[in-house]
Order: sequence, then C-alpha cells, then structure tokens
Amino acid sequence: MVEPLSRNQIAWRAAQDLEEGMVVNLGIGMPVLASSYAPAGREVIYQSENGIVGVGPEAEAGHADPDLVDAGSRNVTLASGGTVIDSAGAFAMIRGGHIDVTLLGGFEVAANGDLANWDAQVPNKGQLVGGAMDLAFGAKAVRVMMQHNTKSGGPRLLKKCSLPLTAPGCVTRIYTDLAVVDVTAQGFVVQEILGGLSKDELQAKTEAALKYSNDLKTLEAPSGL
Amino acid sequence: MVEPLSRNQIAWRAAQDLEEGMVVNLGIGMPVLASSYAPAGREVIYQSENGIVGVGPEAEAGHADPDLVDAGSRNVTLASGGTVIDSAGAFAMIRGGHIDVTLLGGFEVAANGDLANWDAQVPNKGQLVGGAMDLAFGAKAVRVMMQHNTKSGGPRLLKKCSLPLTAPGCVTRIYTDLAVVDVTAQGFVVQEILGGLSKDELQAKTEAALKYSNDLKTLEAPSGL
Amino acid sequence: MIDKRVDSIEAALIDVRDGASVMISGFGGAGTPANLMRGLDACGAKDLTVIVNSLRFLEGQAPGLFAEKRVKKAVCTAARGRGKTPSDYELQWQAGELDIDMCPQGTFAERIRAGGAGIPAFFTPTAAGVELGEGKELREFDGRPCVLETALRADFAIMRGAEADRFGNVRFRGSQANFGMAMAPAADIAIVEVQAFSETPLAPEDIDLPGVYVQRIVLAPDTGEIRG
Amino acid sequence: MIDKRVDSIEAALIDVRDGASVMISGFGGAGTPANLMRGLDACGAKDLTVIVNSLRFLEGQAPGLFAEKRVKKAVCTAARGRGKTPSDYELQWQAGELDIDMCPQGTFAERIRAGGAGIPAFFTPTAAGVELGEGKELREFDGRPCVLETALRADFAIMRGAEADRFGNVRFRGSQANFGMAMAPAADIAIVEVQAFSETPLAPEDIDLPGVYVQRIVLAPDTGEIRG
Repeated sequence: MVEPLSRNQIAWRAAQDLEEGMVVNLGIGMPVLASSYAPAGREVIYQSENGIVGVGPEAEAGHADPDLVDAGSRNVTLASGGTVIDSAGAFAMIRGGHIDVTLLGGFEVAANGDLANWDAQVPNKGQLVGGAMDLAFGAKAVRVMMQHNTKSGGPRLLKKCSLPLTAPGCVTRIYTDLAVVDVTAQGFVVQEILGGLSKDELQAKTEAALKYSNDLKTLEAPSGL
Repeated sequence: MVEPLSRNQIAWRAAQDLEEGMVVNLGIGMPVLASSYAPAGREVIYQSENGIVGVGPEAEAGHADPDLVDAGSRNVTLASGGTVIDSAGAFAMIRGGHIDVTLLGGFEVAANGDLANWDAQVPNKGQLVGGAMDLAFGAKAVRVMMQHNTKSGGPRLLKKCSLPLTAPGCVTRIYTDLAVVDVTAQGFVVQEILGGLSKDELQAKTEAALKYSNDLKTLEAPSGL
Repeated sequence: MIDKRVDSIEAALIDVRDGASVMISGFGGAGTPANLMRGLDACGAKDLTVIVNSLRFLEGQAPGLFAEKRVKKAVCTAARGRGKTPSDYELQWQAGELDIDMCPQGTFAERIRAGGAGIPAFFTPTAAGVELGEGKELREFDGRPCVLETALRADFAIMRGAEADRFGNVRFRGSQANFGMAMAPAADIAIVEVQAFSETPLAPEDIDLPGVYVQRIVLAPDTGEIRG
Repeated sequence: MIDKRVDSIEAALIDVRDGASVMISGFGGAGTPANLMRGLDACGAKDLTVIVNSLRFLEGQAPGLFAEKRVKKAVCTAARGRGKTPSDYELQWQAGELDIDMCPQGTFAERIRAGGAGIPAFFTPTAAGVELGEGKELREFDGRPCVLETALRADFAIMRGAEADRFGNVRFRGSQANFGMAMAPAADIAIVEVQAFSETPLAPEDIDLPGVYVQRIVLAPDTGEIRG
C-alpha cells in the first residue's frame, strides 16, 4: 500500500479544490497549511475570523508584527488587496454567507454531514468553541480535513456522531490521509482512494457505509510535502 | 409685550443648555441652527445620522464638497477630531444610547412627554419618517424646539397628541418662542416665560395645564439673531 | 486574475430583470449612484422592489420607474414628494398600486445590516407602542417594549464610491458610505460606480468596503446633476 | 476642553469595584490590553463578571483573578487551559464556583455589538439544533431554525490601540480592533490603553473607534510580555 498522506499532503489536496476568486476561511491546525498549496496563479482570498480579509503568507523570521495575527495567532502578513475589519464584522461576513468555502479540522463526520469538531469531552478540561460553530453554520461549503482514523484506530466517518455537534448536515466533502469523500443525499461517496488501498480495506476503517463515484480516482499528492 | 423669540433666538436659547463634551444630534430645520450658538469655548460634538461624528460649520460658499453632507443635506465641514461612519453605525450610536441630547422640531408635545413630529397627515402627500423616530426613542434626552402655537393659533402643548406619535413619553424640555417648558411627572412646568407675557396669557395659548417653577425666569435671548 | 470591472453602466445592470429587488444607497447626493440609477431607469425592468432611503431621490434620477409604474414595492424612510402637487409615487401609493413599507431610518439601516450579517430578525425599541409599529410582534426586554424587525436582502445593491481596485475594494470619501456599507453585503450582486479606478490595489487602511462584498465595479467619473 | 486622558493604569481603573462587569478585548495578543489586565488583577475587585474571548489570555496577564477566585461569571468562547493539568478556572468551573456562558465566537461578538447598538436580542442560526444551543428559544425563518440571543453590556470595557487623541478617538493597527470595536459602545466606561498619544486630533480617515465611544485613554507604550 502507498503511504497514507501526510498532513501537508492532505492540505495540498484540499487546496487543489479552491477556485479563483473564492473567499476561504481556513481553520486552525491542518487546514491553515492549505494556504501554501493553492495552484500557482490562482487568486484565493483567505479570511480570518479575527478580522483579516486577505491573509498573506506568514511573516518571515525577524519581521513578525505582533499587532497582526490571524485566528490561529500566527504572525501573518496581508495579501495584496487585503484589509482588516473587526471581529463582529468578520463574523457578520461568515454568518451572512460570504465565505465560499471553509476548511475545518474534524473529530467526527456523520454520513448525513453532521460535524463534531469542537468538544472532544476531555476529562477535567474546559470547553473551547471559538469560531468553529459560526463557520460550520455560516459558510456556503464546509469541507473537513482530518485523519481517517483516531490515534487508536477508531473510525471518524460515522453513521452518527457521538460527540456534541458543531453543526448539523453541514459537511460537503472530507479530505483524509486515505481518501476524498463527498457527503451526498445518499451518504458518503468516495471520489478518490489511496493507491493500493482496497475498497474493503477503506470500508473496514470507516463506520458508515461507503459508496463509490462512477469516476473514482486515485488519491495523489506530491511527495516530499 | 416683548416680541416672541425668532427661530434663531429659540435656537440660541436651546444651545445654552448644551454642555461641554455632550454628543448632540440636531434635527432638520430650526434645531440645526443651534450649532451656531453654543457658548464660545464649549466643545459640543454634533452627530448627524447619515454618519458624521463631529459636524463642523457649513462649508463656505465655493468650498462645498458635494460628498460631505449632513442629515439635512447641508454641505458641511468636519469638526476638529471628527470622523465619518456609515448609516447603520450612526443609528447604532443613536439607538445604543450614545447621544446625550437630541434637539428636534415638533408638531405637538403632550404633558406626559409624548412627541408627534413626523406625520402631519397632509392630504395627498406621502409619509416621511426619516431618522426622527430613532432619535426620539434612542437619545438620552429629547428636547423639542417649536413655535408655541400653530399658524392658525392652535395649541401645540397638549393634554394628548392628536397626530401619530413619534415616541411616547420621550420629551424632557420644550423651547418655544414664548417659553421654556419642562416635562415632568407632574406635567408641564414652565421654567422661563417671555417678558411681559402673563401666566394667564401663556396658559390661554396652551391646551394642557401649566405649572410654574419656583425659580421662574424671564426668557431672554440676544437681539438681532 | 480577479478583476471585477465591467465596461459600462449597461453591462453592470445587464441581469436586472422584471421582478428584481434593488437596494439603492445615497444620502443628500453623497454616495448616490446617479449613473446606475439612470441606468436602472433605462433598462426597462418592471415589477421592481426598491429599498432606498428616499423615493424623491430615486425619482430625481429615475423618473421612468414611477411614471411607467415599474415599482411594485418600496421599502423606504421617505415617500413624500417635493411640491404640493402629489408626485407619481404618492398617487400610486394612494391608489394602492405601490406598496410602501415605511421604516424608521435606523430600523431601515439595521434591517439591511442584518440581511448582510445573517441575522434573520432582531428586536428594537424604535416604533414600539406607536402607530407605525402596530402589527409588529411586541416583546419587553428589561421592561422596555420592543418590536421584532426582519432582515432585508435584495438581488442587487447599487452605490457610489470614490475609488476602487480590481478586487472590488472601495474607498468612500466624505459621507458617501451611508447605506452602501450595509447594502453591499445584503445583496447578491453589489455594483459600485466609482469616480476613479486604481490600477494598484488600495492600501489596507484606505479600504472602507472590502471587495468580498462587491461583485461589479464600473467607472463613472461624473455624477451629472443629482436631483433630490 | 475635552480631554479623556488619565494619568495611570490605576487611575483608569479607579472605580472598578466588587461586582463589576468588564469586557476585555484582544485576540492572539493583538489589541490585548495587557497593562489594563494587570491593573485589573492588582485592583483587587472581586465577584467580577468578565466578558472575554479566551480565559487563557485573561489568566496569562491577570492570574490573581482566578487564583483568588475573584471571577464569578465568564462569558467567553474559550475556557480551556493550556496543559493537561486543569487550570484554576477549569477547576472552579468543575466545582460550580465559576459560571461559564460558552458562546460561539460570532455570537459572542454579535451579542456585544447588539449591546452597544441598542438591540436587546436577535435571532441567529448558529447553534440552533445542537447541544450548545439547547435551552435557547428556537424559531424558524425561511425554514431555517434559529436561536434567540440577547445583548451583552458591561460596566467597563478595556482594550489596546495604537494611537489616540484627546477626544478619545482611537486608531488601531494590524488586527488590534478585533472585539474592541464592539466592546467600547457596549460598556458604560470604555478604557483604551494606547502605544502613543497624539497631541493633535487624529485625521478623520485614521479614526477607527470614534471618541464618542471612549471614556478614558491611558498611555502605555509597552505591552510587556503577553502570555496566552
């Protein structure tokens, strides 16, 4: 079997689906890596929920401006044509349906598109919802990037989420280290599968039933990422 | 009897009650004249509901900027320290209780503070509410400037308004050409009366019962305004 | 490369069809999209819903909208003609041919802001307990009566700014922003006529309306006479 | 002459008493009023209600607030400590000593914006139909379920800006504005620590937060280390 995709390779794959002119919000963690991998020459506008409209690359070492951070508290730059608004304005943009795509991390996704990505119910730890729920409810398309399985090997693509939901029925596509899976009215439909991984093997790692696209492709990403 | 106050004199009198640092919205018509008459050296911040925070004097002839108007469509300037926001922001400021005083024109005021100043029910003419209602509901203090009587001599200080209300129980003080009248829990209380005008004469021009302040003063304003 | 410019007023309004809803910014001539308003008049679309502060300013630039009875509904704060003789829209209103939703101006602005911000409805004290608020749902908050107001959205929003770039970022000057800042996010297609186009992206601090909210930019250096 | 400057952090916070409610801006260190937060710690007030995005950032600058159990209620979007060992606020939350109102961040920002804008309550889709939204009033708009959220106000709001003038006008730089733009109007007394004070009024186009919304300005050139 081919090696499962690395985090950067998952991010690369997700970035290939970002289109010219789209307004995109990248969640903290793996999703934010995607900003490095949009195809060259394709102009994507990255919004960050702390107010940045047009996030540019991370600041180079020694050039960080502590007054300019993104929602992941990274020291960033502004893209050409970018500007900064306030948090209430940024969430008005999110809630108002002005974000074409949000790429979010996930704990669990159900076959009906339910997303659980905010409360892992860790014992003795407090809650942290941040902007995840607003993005999951507000963006026009919610796409999830995550490992196909938990660290202990359990499934994350479920019949029904076990953790508290972030938003119901919101996810349209999932990028994992093993596959690209669409959420449709008929449940999960695999669009791309890792080379050398059989359908049975993928299903064994997935709780909910998988269907396959008539146009099933091999999941590929550049090596060395 | 001394001459009733002119429009500019009424505006002058109202302006004397504006205090240092107050944020004040002046209604269209007579109220906007008050901005010329605040005592010298007293810094008052004039807000205009189309977005100006810090309205300065009207533009001098030949220097009008058509892109900078106030809510009365006057070509104005910005005061020192002034800025411009948008209409939704300006009304958030008004509704949110950030306007210390609004001076408004009025058709009728009732002894309980009800104000009617937006719909004179002119036959065959459409309605125009503008920002009057937001100001009457939102400002911390609503003060009305108007002629004591209608053109045909009818009263404007009433037991009960006959025209559709702008806001209930909002008016705290009325400046007319004949008197300064406070609206209190006990109804109208005259604070100042035009020199030579008797209490009986003023009452005859007023529908609702008038009480008089223990500290009743003569209504005065500089001549020649 | 993102480039939101269109070549002409006509091209900017190409898909305004019968039954469209259009938000129109402007206050006292500032931010008033006089060229786009004239274009709206010329495009011939009817059964329109207009969301505009003052019908007088709309009639001033686009008299055909009312003369030809092409507006079926207006959401506005001012529907009074200038003279003693009733205007076309006053006559149509009285005849029941024009539906007018008369809003306090702050409620008008906030309903539009809500439409762009994904807030379907909100409570406000303005108009509670007076005739204009009759028929609206009432509820007290902290002892103060409030009415429920719903969001406004539209197919199109038109406005005027000072300068724009290819991303659709707009700089307003003076008091041009007025209703436009809230209208652009509340419309599917926001169209901004601008006095000047900047070949280089606007500086971050010069951007009042982010291009995310703008779909079309059209260069129109002069407003012509604005009648209000 | 209007002059909203106060001489020190202590003077800026002089009337923060037991039982006060305090909004605190800042995101990822930007706009974080580190000096005022330290002053809040030092002032000793207890039974506080804090309205702040992240309790971790509050504890970072003002550890005494939690170590001394001086916060009775927190409205926030993040109440998770950094390490595996529970933080003071996590322990107090579990023990029922600290009431936490956990809000989606957009709802948090909008509730504050509503508080400053005179909107007592609004409907929003966010959290409708999920556990976090349970217990809230539900209503459908255009077929979409929404929850009713109420406005937030406070006695005080504290934030950091780049520059201010005597009118209280504030310029933010970078992403400093974040929650502060909404918090200042939502508080009776908004206090802004700034890196620099301008002896001349700020230029109109440089003003992000109008002085109308600001009651006190305190000069604090350095933030010191911001712990989050």
